[in-house]
Amino acid sequence: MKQITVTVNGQAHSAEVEPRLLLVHLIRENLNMTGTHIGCDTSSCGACTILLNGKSVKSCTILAVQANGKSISTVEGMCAPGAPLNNLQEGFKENHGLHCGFCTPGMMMRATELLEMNPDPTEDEIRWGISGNLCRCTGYNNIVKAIQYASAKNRGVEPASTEPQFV
Amino acid sequence: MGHSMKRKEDARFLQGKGNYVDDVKLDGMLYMDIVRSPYAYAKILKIDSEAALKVPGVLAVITGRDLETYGLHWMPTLMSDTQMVLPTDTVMYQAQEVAAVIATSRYAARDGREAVRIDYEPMKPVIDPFKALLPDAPVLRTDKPGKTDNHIWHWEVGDKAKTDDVFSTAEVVVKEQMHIPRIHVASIETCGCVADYSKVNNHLTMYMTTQAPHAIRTVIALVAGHVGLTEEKVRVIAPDIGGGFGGKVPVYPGYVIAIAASFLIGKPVKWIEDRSENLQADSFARDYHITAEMAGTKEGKILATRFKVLADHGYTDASANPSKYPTGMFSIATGSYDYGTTFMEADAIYTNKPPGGVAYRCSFRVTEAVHAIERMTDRFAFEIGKDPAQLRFENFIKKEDFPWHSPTGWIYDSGDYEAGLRKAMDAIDYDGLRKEQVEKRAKGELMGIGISTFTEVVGAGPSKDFDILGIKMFDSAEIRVHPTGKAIARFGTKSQGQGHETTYAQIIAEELGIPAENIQIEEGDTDTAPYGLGTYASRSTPTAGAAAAVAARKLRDKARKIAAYLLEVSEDDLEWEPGKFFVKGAPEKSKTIQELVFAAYTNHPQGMEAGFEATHYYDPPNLTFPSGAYICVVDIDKETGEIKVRRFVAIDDCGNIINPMIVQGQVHGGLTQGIAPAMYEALVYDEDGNILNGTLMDYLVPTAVESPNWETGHTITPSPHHPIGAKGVGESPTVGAPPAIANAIVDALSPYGITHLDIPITPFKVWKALKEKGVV
Amino acid sequence: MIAADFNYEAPATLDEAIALLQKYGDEAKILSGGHSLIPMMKLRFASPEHIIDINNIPGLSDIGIDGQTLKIGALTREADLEHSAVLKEHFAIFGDVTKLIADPQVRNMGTIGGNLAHGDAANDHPAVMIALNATVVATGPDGARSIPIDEFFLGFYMTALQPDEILTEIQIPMPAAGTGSAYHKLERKVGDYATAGAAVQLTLDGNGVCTYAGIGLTNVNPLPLRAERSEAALLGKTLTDEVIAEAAQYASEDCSPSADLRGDEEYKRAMVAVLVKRMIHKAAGRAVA
Amino acid sequence: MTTNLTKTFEVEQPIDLVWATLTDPTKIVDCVPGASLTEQVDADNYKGYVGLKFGPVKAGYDGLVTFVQRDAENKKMTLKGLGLDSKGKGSAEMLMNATLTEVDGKTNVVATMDITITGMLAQFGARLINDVSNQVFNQFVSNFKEKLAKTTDGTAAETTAEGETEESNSGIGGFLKKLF
Repeated sequence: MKQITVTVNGQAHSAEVEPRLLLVHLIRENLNMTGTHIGCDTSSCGACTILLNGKSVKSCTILAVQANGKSISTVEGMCAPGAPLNNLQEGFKENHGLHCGFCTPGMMMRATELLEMNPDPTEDEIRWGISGNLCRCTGYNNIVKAIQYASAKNRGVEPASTEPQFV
Repeated sequence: MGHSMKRKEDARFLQGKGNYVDDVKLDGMLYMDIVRSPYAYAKILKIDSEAALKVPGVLAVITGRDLETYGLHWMPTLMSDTQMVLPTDTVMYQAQEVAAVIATSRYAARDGREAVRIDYEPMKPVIDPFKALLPDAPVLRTDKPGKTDNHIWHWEVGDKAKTDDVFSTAEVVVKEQMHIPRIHVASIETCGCVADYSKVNNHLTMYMTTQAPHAIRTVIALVAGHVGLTEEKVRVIAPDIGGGFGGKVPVYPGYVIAIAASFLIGKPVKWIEDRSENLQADSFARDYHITAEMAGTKEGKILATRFKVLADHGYTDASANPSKYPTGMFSIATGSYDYGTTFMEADAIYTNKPPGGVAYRCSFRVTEAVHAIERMTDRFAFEIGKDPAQLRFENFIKKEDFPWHSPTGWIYDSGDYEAGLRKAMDAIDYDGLRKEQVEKRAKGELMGIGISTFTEVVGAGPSKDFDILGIKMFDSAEIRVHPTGKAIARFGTKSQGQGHETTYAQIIAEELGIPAENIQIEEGDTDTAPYGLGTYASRSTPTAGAAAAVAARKLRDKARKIAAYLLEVSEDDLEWEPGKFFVKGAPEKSKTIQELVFAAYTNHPQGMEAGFEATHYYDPPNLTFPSGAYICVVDIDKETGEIKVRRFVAIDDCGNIINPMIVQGQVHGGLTQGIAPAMYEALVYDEDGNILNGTLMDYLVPTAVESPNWETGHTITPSPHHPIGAKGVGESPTVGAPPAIANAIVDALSPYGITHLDIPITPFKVWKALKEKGVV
Repeated sequence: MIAADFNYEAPATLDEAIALLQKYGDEAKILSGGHSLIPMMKLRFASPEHIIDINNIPGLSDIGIDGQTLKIGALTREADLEHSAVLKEHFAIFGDVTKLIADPQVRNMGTIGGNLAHGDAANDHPAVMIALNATVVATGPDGARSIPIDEFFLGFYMTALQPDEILTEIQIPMPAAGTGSAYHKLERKVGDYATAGAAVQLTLDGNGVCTYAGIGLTNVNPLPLRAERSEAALLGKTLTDEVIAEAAQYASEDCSPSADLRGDEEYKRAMVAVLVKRMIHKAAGRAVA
Repeated sequence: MTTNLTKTFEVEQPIDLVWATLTDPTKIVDCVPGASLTEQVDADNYKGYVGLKFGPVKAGYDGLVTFVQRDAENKKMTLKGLGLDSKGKGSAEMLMNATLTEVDGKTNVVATMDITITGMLAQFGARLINDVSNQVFNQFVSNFKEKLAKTTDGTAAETTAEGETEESNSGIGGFLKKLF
């Protein structure tokens, strides 16, 4: 067993863990934050994406011990309970960027870093930027719109209409 | 209606507060992991649990022999076949459940799984369904007394003699052999459950990823009633579901084993599949081998169609179809056209592959039917040198011919196919594309345009024809309006992302005038919700949505009586506008719905029952028949075979639209699940029954990069029989998109004499076809 | 999916790490990015007894130019290669290759050293390193030694690294003026292993004559393959379509691809020819740009 | 899944020596990376174990090797090997046909192998089977030549199956090798 300390959404947690404990299990089972999900075993789906020292990573393919001394952000930290949604969360809601909601936390954590690295991405950059996150419900159109919405709001620009556009 | 209300359910999902089954954590909960067969067909010689039981934390190893003691080792499938829960003698497919390890933690269970030693005697499996029918093929289902072959059933419909006659004399006959391959829904959440049996109360609470909680409760009672789990002792709770698409309709062995384990041990038992188990053992979709033929005139009048299907069902028929429809709605295969006579037949076959035959975001086998007819329509157009759009216009069922009686017995409720195709062609500039194509072809470049003008058949279904395990396919809504005018409504369906919490609230709001924000929607708890058959096959809006409207109308009728009483006028003198009744000619004399509801609890007429609640079980008079006109443009890299979907326009007609935002979202998602089987996904087995792509590294679920920017629109042809004129839409795009894409690709390759490619059409397949024609 | 139990060590220095490797020998595995190793462990294909996590060792993730040599620390993340200004200026090929490796999250973890040390011809960097004529630096108990890339890959998951050595640095000769490089792979979808991949670096003199050619191939051979005959076909020539076609043809003949779900051998050979041709054009374009 | 390999190679030694070595399981076993014999069942059947390690991956197979045909006159042999993963995750089968011909005092060997993998490795490792089989076979050939060279040098160490290590660092892929 190894003693580790991680800071999750600003709060320090210590735990004694088996070296093989996956970071996603530390977050979900030991710390009871179940917003981070598991969708595959092979780091293919991105449902478990969190930020580790600000970088989006797949927590199903990282050992909890590897996060020792590091800071972690999860979906639970995007806005305080009862506080307004942040721009990304709002973008997903306003643009119908989620259906079943299972991939959404990972998708938003990935988009958080994407917008940090590239505040005004093109559609193509967004699509490549979320290519490590699978969504089975939405067809991605509205996820792209949601990220564009957040990008605009982050930059103080009026986002495009959130009404569905039809041909 | 028609308002893109933002979704009520989003807040919790966006803040990580969704409650999926793996989020359920109960005191004393144990964990289950499953040992699976490495062989597709083998005798079990010995299961040695000794080492596993020595793993710290492992409490039990459950085998088929253990379940046999309780008569729990077999269970019925939805098609009244039988399926092993755990085998006692023989494994029938790779990744089949062989034993279960129960432990105090997920990690210990997994270690236990590794430590179970099983000796097998492998046998040569039957993988190819055509070979399964050969006289020398081993008979797989030796558990069935008297079974002498691997044939499951034969089905046919139509007029064989007349059809054969037309074919024998027709000017033009085209024929293709096509395979609609085995695919997997691969919802991002896998399947799982927490079985919580209380010995004290003799009561089971089953948290599980199910699209049909009530039906599951009944199935559990059928399987385990004899050990005391009769239906009143069982509560099924479907929490939030991370995508279903049909894969969460069946009862999988893992659920039953978890129940058995909890029942025996008396503690909650959690079982969550990992992804490879999900892909390798859960129900597949499709796997139809279709011989399709079309006969007509040189001018392009289609006179007859003929389809022969070989359906590979794996080792048991565990399809999720209505009982009387072994091929589901495959007989919709005459499509949107007046194509004369038809004959269709199908034979289902056992092989050493996992069982299934569920949807993949489609109504019972409609995708197979639509693929066949839309591909063949293009095939015929190519044969006679006619534009495929023109051929469609000339053969469409006309708007004025509805209700239309199809040659296989369906009564299409409504449609305007010509309007849809015109709109799609205008949106994509069809004529301009054809001109561009001529120029590109002159330069040797490969560009293709594909059309699919499909008819879906959803909303099963009328009780005279539709049941599952004998239970009629109605669905239900119960509305309770509280004294303060706020409501809770419960349904027999179960959303897996379709937005029921919003759209059902909108329907009730529309009918009762209570703001949708004030209507709480609940589904998934069999103790509280009225009985219903669940959410799949695009049936929720056609059935439960209708039930909501009818239940709300019952309440409106009650409100009218109360209003008449309070306003001291006759009911006939009252007029309704959303939210209030007023006296005809005196609009200032009115009562709001909130006032009327309050009165129902505080001041209702003598002799009237107090309260403001209604329940309705809606038995649809007919199915609904949504349709769509899709056009796809592809560019193909001749050297590599790579396919780029340049544009895709989808015009859907799902009748009246409750929430355009949600409908569009459903269409987007369905289209990506349409491009998926068209170009990427298929479960591949080798001749020994090894699955060759049992992880998401090799089972190619499209990302945002593969998925193009979808362009969508709609025409509206209301259903004449549905209370609010809606039809259902969630699956149309998955049904309609694959043939549009396949038609576009084949169109691009058609100058070289290529007339058909099976999906998924990969760069390799394209290149190979070009190579065979000497093009590369 | 859960790995078997193991002992975990996270040394803070290279010396400590090497000492641990000496102590545990063949039963130890090095963890850098972990995105090949951990999935194998979760699937229980691999069950190493000891994991030596080298991520806490400082000084192994720098990118810099030292005289005529580009030096990349073995722990440099793919994402850092992707965004490195130095690489963008001199080696466009890194922009090509990193975009095609797995996905953004994996690139935040995956390291160039791990990508090479895994010894998998399906990985993308081996071909790039061949094209760039890189040298791999391995550090062991006796200090550092240089291994030319052509001597580094020995077999499937087998490299010239000894059990007590750690890959610490990659050294790449700085390109002469008139050099361009390019990489592309065909993939079934984003992040997939290559159906086939080709890495090309070319130097063209003032007359357009090729004075350096490096060509590496991905996932079409048991080992990462240098297309030697293709290189030779370009050297000393101006790159006419005929010359390029000849080079492409040699590459397709000299590789030895295996059939799989991505395609059969014939297809892969044909794709090698197409990719080599296209990457020669692209690298040549960049060389004169 | 099945992989078919055909290999032709030349050995510097006379055909009778090559034949004698190739058809003697106790001699051939140490040319197979990671292989050992554990039991002789009868003249044609042998039990053995093959332990393989490639990179981080280890696999062990318990196998039965059967000489289906040893036609000394025509110098043709057929060998069948069946191996079971020692952790119960699958099996491997190989059928090898070898034909020896004499060319100028040297020996030409043509061998074909059908290797069939079932279970977890076929599911997850399909990508490697062919490459790995090839690699292992090449290794075998090289070991075999080396052994024969030593034999004729008179420097060959007496090899016994029991003395061999259970694992090889060099071999990979596995299952196939047990057949020798």
